[in-house]
Amino acid sequence: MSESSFMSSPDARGHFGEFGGRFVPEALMPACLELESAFRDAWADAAFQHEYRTVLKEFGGRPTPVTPLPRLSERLGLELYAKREDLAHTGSHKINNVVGQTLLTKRMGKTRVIAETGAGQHGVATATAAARFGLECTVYMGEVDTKRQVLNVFRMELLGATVVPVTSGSRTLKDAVNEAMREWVSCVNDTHYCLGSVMGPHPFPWMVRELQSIIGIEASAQLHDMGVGTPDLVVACVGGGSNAAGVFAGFANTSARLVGVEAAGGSAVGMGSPGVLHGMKSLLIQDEFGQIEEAHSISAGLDYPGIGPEHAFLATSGRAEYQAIGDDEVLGALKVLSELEGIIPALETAHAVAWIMKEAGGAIPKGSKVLLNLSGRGDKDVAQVREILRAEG
Amino acid sequence: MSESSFMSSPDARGHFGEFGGRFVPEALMPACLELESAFRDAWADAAFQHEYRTVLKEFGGRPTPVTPLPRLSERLGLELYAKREDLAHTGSHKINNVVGQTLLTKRMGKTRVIAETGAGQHGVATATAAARFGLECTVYMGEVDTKRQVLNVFRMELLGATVVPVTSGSRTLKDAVNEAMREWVSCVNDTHYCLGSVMGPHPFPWMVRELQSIIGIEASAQLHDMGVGTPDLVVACVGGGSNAAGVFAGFANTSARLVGVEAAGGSAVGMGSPGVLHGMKSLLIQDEFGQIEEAHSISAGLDYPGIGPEHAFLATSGRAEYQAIGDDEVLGALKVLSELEGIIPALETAHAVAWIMKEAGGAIPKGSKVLLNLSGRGDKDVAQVREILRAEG
Amino acid sequence: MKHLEQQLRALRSSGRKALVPYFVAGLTPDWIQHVEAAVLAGADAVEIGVPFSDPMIDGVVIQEGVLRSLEAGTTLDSVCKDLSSLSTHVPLVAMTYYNIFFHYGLERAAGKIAASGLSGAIVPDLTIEESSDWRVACDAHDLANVFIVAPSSTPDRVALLAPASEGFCYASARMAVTGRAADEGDAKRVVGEVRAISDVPVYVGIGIGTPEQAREASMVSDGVIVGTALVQLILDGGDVHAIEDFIGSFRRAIDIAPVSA
Amino acid sequence: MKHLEQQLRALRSSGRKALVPYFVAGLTPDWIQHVEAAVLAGADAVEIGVPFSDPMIDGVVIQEGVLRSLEAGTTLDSVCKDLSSLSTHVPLVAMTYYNIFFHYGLERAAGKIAASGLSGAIVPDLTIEESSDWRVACDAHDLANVFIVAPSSTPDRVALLAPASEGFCYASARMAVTGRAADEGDAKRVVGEVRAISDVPVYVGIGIGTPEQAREASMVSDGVIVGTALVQLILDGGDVHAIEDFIGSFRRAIDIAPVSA
Ligand SMILES: Cc1ncc(COP(=O)(O)O)c(C=O)c1O
Ligand SMILES: Cc1ncc(COP(=O)(O)O)c(C=O)c1O
Repeated sequence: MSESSFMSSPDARGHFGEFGGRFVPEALMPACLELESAFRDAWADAAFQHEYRTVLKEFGGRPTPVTPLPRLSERLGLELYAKREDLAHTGSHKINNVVGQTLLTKRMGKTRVIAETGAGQHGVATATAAARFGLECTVYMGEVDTKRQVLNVFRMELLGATVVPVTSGSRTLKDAVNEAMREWVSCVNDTHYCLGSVMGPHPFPWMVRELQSIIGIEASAQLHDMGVGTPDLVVACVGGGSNAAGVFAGFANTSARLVGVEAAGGSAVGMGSPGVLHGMKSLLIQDEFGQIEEAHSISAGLDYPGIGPEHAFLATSGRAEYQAIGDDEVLGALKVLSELEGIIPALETAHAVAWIMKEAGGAIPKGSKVLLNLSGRGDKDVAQVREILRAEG
Repeated sequence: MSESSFMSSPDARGHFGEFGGRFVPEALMPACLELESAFRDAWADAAFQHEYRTVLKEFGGRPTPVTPLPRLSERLGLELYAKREDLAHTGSHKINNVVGQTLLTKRMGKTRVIAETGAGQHGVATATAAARFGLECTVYMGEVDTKRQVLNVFRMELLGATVVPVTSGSRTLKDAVNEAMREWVSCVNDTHYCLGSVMGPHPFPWMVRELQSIIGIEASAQLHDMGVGTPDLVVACVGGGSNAAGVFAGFANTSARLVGVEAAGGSAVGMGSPGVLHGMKSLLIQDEFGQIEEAHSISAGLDYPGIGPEHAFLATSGRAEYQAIGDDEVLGALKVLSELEGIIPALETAHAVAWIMKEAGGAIPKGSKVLLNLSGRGDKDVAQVREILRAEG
Repeated sequence: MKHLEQQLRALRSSGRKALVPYFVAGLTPDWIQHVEAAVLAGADAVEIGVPFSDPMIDGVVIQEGVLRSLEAGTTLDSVCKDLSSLSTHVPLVAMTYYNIFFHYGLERAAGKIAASGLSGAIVPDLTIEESSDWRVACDAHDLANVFIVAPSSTPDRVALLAPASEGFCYASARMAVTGRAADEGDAKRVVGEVRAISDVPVYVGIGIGTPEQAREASMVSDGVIVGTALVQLILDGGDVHAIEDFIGSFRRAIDIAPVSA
Repeated sequence: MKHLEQQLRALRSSGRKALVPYFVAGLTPDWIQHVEAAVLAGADAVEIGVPFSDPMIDGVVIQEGVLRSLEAGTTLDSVCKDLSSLSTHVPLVAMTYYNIFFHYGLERAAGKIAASGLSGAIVPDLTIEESSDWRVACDAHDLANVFIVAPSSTPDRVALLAPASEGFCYASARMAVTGRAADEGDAKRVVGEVRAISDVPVYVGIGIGTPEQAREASMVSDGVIVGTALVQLILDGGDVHAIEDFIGSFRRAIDIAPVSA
């Protein structure tokens, strides 16, 4: 990969610098190769591109707007804009990815998708796209999460999906990925594994980034139309890193500073080291023996001990920075955005808001033009936030 | 009003045929008159129109798409399209109205809004727009509803609004309107009453319809762009009637049949008679003595014993038809739309879906082009639906 | 000029300030005795509130009274029937929301209440703009239609309302729904605005809860309307004696007021 | 040719089918005795599973074993230390996920396990495409790197994997993670594809849970790998005697198999 052109394609084996690649059981290699070639083919096919964009427009609600945030801007002394993925169908950027992958599933002649989910956002999105295209759908979800997110389980069921509680390991997202991979081995013929972020074996990190890059491509054009031009800073929260990759993709080759905000308890860049998990080489939170540690975050969507390999590359190459925000800073940011701008963000997104609030006038010079990727809406989180605030009295 | 041009302006005193007008305490008359002239003025002002449209675009997520519904179409033998108000900010068409009214509030130099709410959708929307424009906001909500809709109360509070539980009468929506009117009397100088549907005294029914007509105007243009042309049928659910009025407005002077679907337990057209309530003359559900009866519906948003006066006029003049759907038909429709199209509709909206499902091939001839106004998303309802389905076993 | 107005003008000419209590009809089985007690204690006219399910301009106390009365089965017909047992020399004025009359049929309702001895009506949610049909019905039965003027009424509205109000003109003391209030409100200004345009008697209502408040309001007007405080007394179980005492105290308070302000 | 492969080719030449049990290292404090018991009962080589937190290709039984071992504090170092007390004539092959070696340092890990008496390694999530660094490290320490061929492997992949696999080639009997299975799977086809390309010994694993299954698999291959059923036995509290009995029953079953299929 040429260092002067960030976020172009990875190498032939899916490497972003030293990260990425494919670390999967041989049983899955043919499926990964098939998927790679199917995606390469589809992505270069104008008809597929047209269908993908048409579905995202007519069904997914794209383009999502860029919203100026005048009141928060005034408070912080910045010029803030938000790319509104919260307004996309199902309430987050996740739909961009699943629409692409379900269309690809059909193109490959497969009739079923499986997916992992943490809080349920990617699961709901996958179930949604599967319903829309008449595919069978099974979602693996840590048993702990199925109990925490009863309503999202029910939403998936309403959408016709089967939700399988995963009882291995920590019974959370990490284990749901393991289980989905295991399951994929036994049904790879007719089933596509619809991975939810820019992670996993090649071609997933690249494919999901490409499917999410519509965020950044739209935002860049919208900011130009609004007369804002290139922002000084683009900020996104990072779980696996798909929304961040999507928005960064529109600005990687501009002068914009790119900042990904991780949860402090799941900060793979800040606390992690190189390792191999879930089919990829990347930065991971692991103990001194290479055992993967559980991530901990108030937001289920950032509760992942790794980060997509391209982010690991962007971090080590210096093109993007990654910052961490603790649980205690998140609720305040959620409240401020709600009260000042009338947008209740997802807890994940609130990490990015919190970092902007914290660094305004510091690491972010006064007057900077900042694009926040507002990755999702907070409706899914209000019950949890309410409980926390009540407990705090 | 000329019968050949439906859904133009009401007469000078706000009458749609024999319905509408102003039936309010004298104390509120000056405010109604001020509001009427302020709206008339603003609506004719290109700068206001521009701001209203810009906010709806950048903040509200407009235009919402028109989504073809291929799988449900196939099942029903129809050609179905959905106007996706569920994708608008806060999850329903309510945002169109509140953006307009809060902009008007500022234009009138007022600093505060009050609103009534049933399930909380209009309350959340009002709190949202108030936050966005830095207005104080108080929302009146029947005490029964505050208990049923704890999370919506919390959402409003997160947005900085004060929610006042109303303990008079049946402690539901009807009483919340009474209470908001009472409250308005005492703060009318600095406070605008942001009514949530095409009801109340003139200019509200007309103003809210105008603010919602963007739905129909967009949909008509979108259907033409998609090559569909004028639909044979336009269907919307009806509580007060704002989403129906909004979509009908785009088709009132075409050949399209217009159908509003009420909840059977709140069917003001089917079961009501002319009467005066909440500032308007319209069709109301009342007993033999003129006492207003409580409406009953599985969906809080249709739980209103009246209907907007313009709908009463459209019904009696024959330009639109109004049909009723019982609670028992609603859940099935919600499930079908979820499973076949990947869209979980609001319970309100599911009434319109249910009627289409019921009449496909009957009152709706096979092959008809049908536009469904998908007024809101079902996220707010999934807890309730889950409880009902569990109770049914 | 309607009969009611002739009576109330005569009252004013006599130098006496009008004391007009408000009752929720049907609130208790003996509500007719309550009315009689009030008259005995010095009421000059009585407002007969016909309960409506959605009393938009009433505060919590009257709402409660209305609700109880409705639960007891009160209807416009039952009120009229009850009134047939009332014999009194003071005028009675109906007070209810428009839907009660509209639903009954305007002409029919006007005839019915007139036949039951009522000589006027206050319909707080009937704006002058929407009132023509009702006023035709009133005219046919010599019913006086009372309009309310509010502190927010603009000069052009006062100029519409004051001349159109029959019997008396209801000057709302404040921007509030019925209920108690601590301050004096805008009574003086509102009354003044009405008087500048019309010589119809002007009574002050809304928030008159104590004899002292009544005295002050009567000093700037031709009479006072006492609602919430009285309904509260009855809700609290006050009997005819309590009502007599209550009305008596108001009577005394306004009688010692200087003749005019 | 690596030493492991020389040994296993010699075993094949002797006409004996290889029986290769899999142990989760550190699962019990006496796991080394378990290994010794298996060897005593007729194991020809032993897979030493070094536990990893995220055993992506393992079924519930081995997951459970791995988890217990990790909770007991097992590490690559502790495994190697334990192995120093094991004296056996049969070859030992490490089986773990790539991150364990990668995190330890590939060269350092290869040196460490070789020094602990292991002569081969199976890394199920290390694809041949990503394996070059690891194979360099293996070469430096005469460690045989075993590749797995799956039922889904395409001819071109078999052509890559079979020649590259050292010691033996692991033929996955089915498209599944480790665990018990009812059917015979694709063992015969997969083994045939490998044999068409390479004469490295081919062992069948994945789903070999009973002596009967082992017998059938051994009839079409050069040996069998028995994992889940054995781990289950140990999880259930099986002691050295039980392990001897278990391995003995597999030994007998494959020994009566016809010499070749
Ligand atoms: C709203 C939202 N934002 C962000 C994330 C984190 O995922 P990613 O980093 O892949 O964007 C999630 C995951 O569920 C999410 O729901
Ligand atoms: C989604 C949705 N649809 C419809 C309605 C009914 O209101 P209206 O008839 O004014 O559109 C509501 C009211 O809350 C609603 O939330």
